[in-house]
Amino acid sequence: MSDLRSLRADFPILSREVNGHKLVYLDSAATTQKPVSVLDAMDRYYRNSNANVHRGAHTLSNEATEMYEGARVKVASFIGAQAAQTVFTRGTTTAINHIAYGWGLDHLGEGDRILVTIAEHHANLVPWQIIARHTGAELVYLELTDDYTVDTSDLEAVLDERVKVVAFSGMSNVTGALGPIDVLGKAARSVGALIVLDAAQLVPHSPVDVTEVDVDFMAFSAHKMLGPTGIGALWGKAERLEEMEPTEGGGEMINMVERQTSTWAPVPHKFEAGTPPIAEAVGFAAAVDYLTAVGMENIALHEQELTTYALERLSEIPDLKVYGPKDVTHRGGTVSFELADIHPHDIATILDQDGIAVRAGHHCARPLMKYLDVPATARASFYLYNVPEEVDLLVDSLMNARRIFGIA
Amino acid sequence: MSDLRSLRADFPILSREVNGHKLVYLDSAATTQKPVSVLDAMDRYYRNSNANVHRGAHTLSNEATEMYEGARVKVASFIGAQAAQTVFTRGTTTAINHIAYGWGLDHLGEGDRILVTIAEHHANLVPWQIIARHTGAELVYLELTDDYTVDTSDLEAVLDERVKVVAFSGMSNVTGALGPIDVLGKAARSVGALIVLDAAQLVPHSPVDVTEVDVDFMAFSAHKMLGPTGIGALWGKAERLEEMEPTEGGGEMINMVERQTSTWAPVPHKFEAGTPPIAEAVGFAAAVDYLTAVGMENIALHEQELTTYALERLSEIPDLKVYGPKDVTHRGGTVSFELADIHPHDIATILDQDGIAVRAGHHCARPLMKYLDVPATARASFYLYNVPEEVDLLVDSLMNARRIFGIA
Amino acid sequence: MSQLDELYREVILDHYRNPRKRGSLKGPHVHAEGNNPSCGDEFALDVAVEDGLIIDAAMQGQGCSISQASGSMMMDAIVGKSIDEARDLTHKFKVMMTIVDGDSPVDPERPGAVLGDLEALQGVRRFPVRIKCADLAWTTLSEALDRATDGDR
Amino acid sequence: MSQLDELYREVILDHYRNPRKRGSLKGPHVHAEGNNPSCGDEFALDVAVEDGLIIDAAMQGQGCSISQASGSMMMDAIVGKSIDEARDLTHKFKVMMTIVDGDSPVDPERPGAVLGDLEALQGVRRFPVRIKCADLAWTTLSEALDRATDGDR
Ligand SMILES: Cc1ncc(COP(=O)(O)O)c(C=O)c1O
Ligand SMILES: Cc1ncc(COP(=O)(O)O)c(C=O)c1O
Repeated sequence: MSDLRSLRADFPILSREVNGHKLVYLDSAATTQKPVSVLDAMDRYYRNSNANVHRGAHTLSNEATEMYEGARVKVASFIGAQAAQTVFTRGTTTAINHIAYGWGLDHLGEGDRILVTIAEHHANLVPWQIIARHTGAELVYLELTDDYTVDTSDLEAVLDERVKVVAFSGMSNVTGALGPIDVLGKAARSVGALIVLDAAQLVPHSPVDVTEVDVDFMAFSAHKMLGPTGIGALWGKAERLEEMEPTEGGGEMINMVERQTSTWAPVPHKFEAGTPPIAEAVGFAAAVDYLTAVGMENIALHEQELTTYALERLSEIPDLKVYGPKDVTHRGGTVSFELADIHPHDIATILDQDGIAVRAGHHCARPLMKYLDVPATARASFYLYNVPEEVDLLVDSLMNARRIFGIA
Repeated sequence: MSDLRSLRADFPILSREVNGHKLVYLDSAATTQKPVSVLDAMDRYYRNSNANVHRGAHTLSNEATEMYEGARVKVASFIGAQAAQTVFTRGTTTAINHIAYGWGLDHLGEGDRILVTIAEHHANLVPWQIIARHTGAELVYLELTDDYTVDTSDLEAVLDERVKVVAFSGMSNVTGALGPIDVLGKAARSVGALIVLDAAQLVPHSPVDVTEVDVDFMAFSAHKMLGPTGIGALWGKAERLEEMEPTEGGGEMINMVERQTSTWAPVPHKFEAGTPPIAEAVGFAAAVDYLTAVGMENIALHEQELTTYALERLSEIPDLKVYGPKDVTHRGGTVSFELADIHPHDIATILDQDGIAVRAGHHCARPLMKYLDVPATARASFYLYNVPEEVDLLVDSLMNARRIFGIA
Repeated sequence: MSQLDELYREVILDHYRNPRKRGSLKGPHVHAEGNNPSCGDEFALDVAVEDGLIIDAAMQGQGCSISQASGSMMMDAIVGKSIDEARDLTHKFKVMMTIVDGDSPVDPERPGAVLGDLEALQGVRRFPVRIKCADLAWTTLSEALDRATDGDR
Repeated sequence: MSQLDELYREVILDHYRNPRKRGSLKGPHVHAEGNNPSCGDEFALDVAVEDGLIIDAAMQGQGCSISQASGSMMMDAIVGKSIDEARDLTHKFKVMMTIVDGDSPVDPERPGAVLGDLEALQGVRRFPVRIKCADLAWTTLSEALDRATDGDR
């Protein structure tokens, strides 16, 4: 098994105890832990260079601006993009709202369709619902195959000129299934639709290059890839960003302000009104440095091996059902499951007593829960700092849950 | 002079050197420096309790949620408010955009008027311009008296039932003038208009209690009050927040999500889509703890004394003109000026060589620059960590600027 | 007993697996719904009230053992009680769960005397995030009772 | 000489205070505008072109000593030059200011030989945030020249 074990020392939280046990953190799909290098980068920024950006002729302001814009270059090149097409946002949610409001409001109308999948996170559904309500467009859903991947077999049936946007996630935060980027991309292009990729769970876990995937917009969050809260990125094709309206007005995003009207700064600043998350950008850059040093290929391999092991071990537990692809080449390291009649919330409580952090709930994907006909699922999700022993502890604790619920 | 001098030791950046001189940081109106306690609070959060909030049944997630919601209670009570009416936003700019889009789009129409002042920051102008364009409303401006305070003498002339919003800042980030909260508040109430207070420069510098000022909405930023970047707050009256639409869709802000439509969570979560700035909230709370411990009354007094001294010393420099009230009871510690024919940008460069950080430019207030008929101003702004010797250094450096520009 | 065994007592698992009065009412009744969006628990109930007396009740919804057991025990406890008694019980329950302040209604000398089976839910207090699970049914009940007495005010 | 005295040379302050060719052109000309929103510098110019030759130019706008002096010196330098020569000069200037890559056009043996007075702006390179001030006039000029030759393409 590819061994990233030594990296664990870089994550201070991993040595903390929870309920008398060493923390087993299996909730990285919700948010990831941070290496010391990310925390130090932000701390150093605040202790040495903190100032507002873009506005000043003094040394600190210049340093802060260079660090902020330097972070943009780093985050951009991490996804093979140009800095000029990379916008810092508060996170994936804000990025997708930018697209929906900034592009969708002006380009969608009565009878238009937004094609999504039933596996989308609320962040990639609710903004489209709001825009649909404003414009008279409607959402059309693709559902899932028996193996929990997006079912594109009846794509023909829903694909026509009315489809103006195809919005889907690169990896489901519930099933772990990878999104059919190629198939949906080609389909979208064939009817001239815009392609929006929710990459919140994709970019953190595998190499992504925007010059290799054919999408118009891509969104992701720093906090899901070792970076701080409060920042994420929106990447878009130059033409798309040009035709998009800003969704916030204020300082820094303007070119000229008159009493009644204003003109906008060039992309990307057009979309960054007000004081941006500066320290957060610095932390974000440190996170992509860390990931780059480890190597995204290595991370992907590590997670694939760990997931293979986890699926194998979980299959030993009676009455346990995994909601996600069995084929590890179709999925990432996020494993949702149910265990007998034990409610996921109860599972999470029992595991937590052993120091194991998993999530229980609808994972901001209620339409998927309804589709799967489950009230909720329990979810274990892995990242580069997880090791096979933690899978073993998870399995032991699940067996204990069976005992507590009196299941033989 | 009230002595907060010993607090300087809490701000690591103040011992750094810039161009061979000890840093003299006079740019707190742009962003403030951070005490160790704020940096430590965020670091501790990331090292011990980092998790996503509201979503989990595990210990870390519970700790993170309590810290995040606990931060809301602290920030709320800092302004005399209830947590339930206090929304975390990315900053003042985002907060005002929330109001403009979330309230304004639905409540403004053709012929309606938005009353602002010529001294507003772009953050309190551009969002209203955008909403005006969408709704057919228009902006109406109040101008300034000879002493640079808002001229309310011809308020009668512009005040009628067409005025639906009165939006103004509690303290100008250019002139330092305090906003006429009472006068404009009463005027707004007399025609049933909504009152929006841009408190980005007010809340950091003096005690503010929302039960004592009669406004509907108030916005401010953490980074201008010793807190981190990436977070700010929107406070609103309960009824106003209820009638406001969310401006971002996503996780956490929903009650129920169906395929085509959704319903929203109660305020304040309705306005907090997606993963919020969690560590930033923790840092924000530590900042208000720090400010509370020092005492806002003491801070206000300290700044008033320092400003009195600064205005006195600056008046000794020939050809120096201050753009702001002479009466220190009408102003805060932000001092804009011009010096002979030396462009503000050149002043900032010359001062920076002496380690003195001031800002030069239009300070995101271009309509004001045009009104004052200046291309830009230089601006020195004070906070609790500044001391009179720094004013002396500023004066010396300005004298040097005269020499360099060959002014006798 | 471990904290977990304390939480998942026999009687709680029994109510979870065999909830009392699941279904809906046919005759005249009021209906109320509640949910915890963060964990996905959903709860709904029908309450039939006659002359200030709860003559029947039925619950629907889905959720964790705590929310279901709490709802099921509540069903058992309220049918036959007056609205005022049900409100008093709700208050006592919330005090026991430390959701509202007050003197503990539980008498350590006479376990079960005041709140009956419901006292088995005390173990939840050690798991603060689960308290809202136990509370869901009761908050929904309060809404239903408010609705039932709306005409009276 | 201190870095500051190096930056604010006599000749720069002279151009700042007595800008050459301020105003606007009456006859046929192209016009272009540029600004640096972050510092408030605004620059605009008129350029009269005849047969590929810049026969006259005038500048408007306001800004710091560096942006104004750079514009004023540029005015002096371009009038009488062909469009190609002006473009070449722009390139050389941007190389000198390290805005674009290239071999330094400045000959230390013969100061002023290539770029004349403009070489006085070299001191700006030590002040990276000010480079965009020096550049504003030239970027605006490029736009004007593109416009002037638009018909040719
Ligand atoms: C008066 C005023 N309003 C609004 C803002 C915008 O604040 P932020 O950039 O933190 O969103 C500022 C600060 O730049 C300000 O000084
Ligand atoms: C697939 C997916 N999309 C979007 C989001 C929203 O990201 P954020 O909460 O950082 O805005 C998440 C994470 O919660 C996610 O997993």
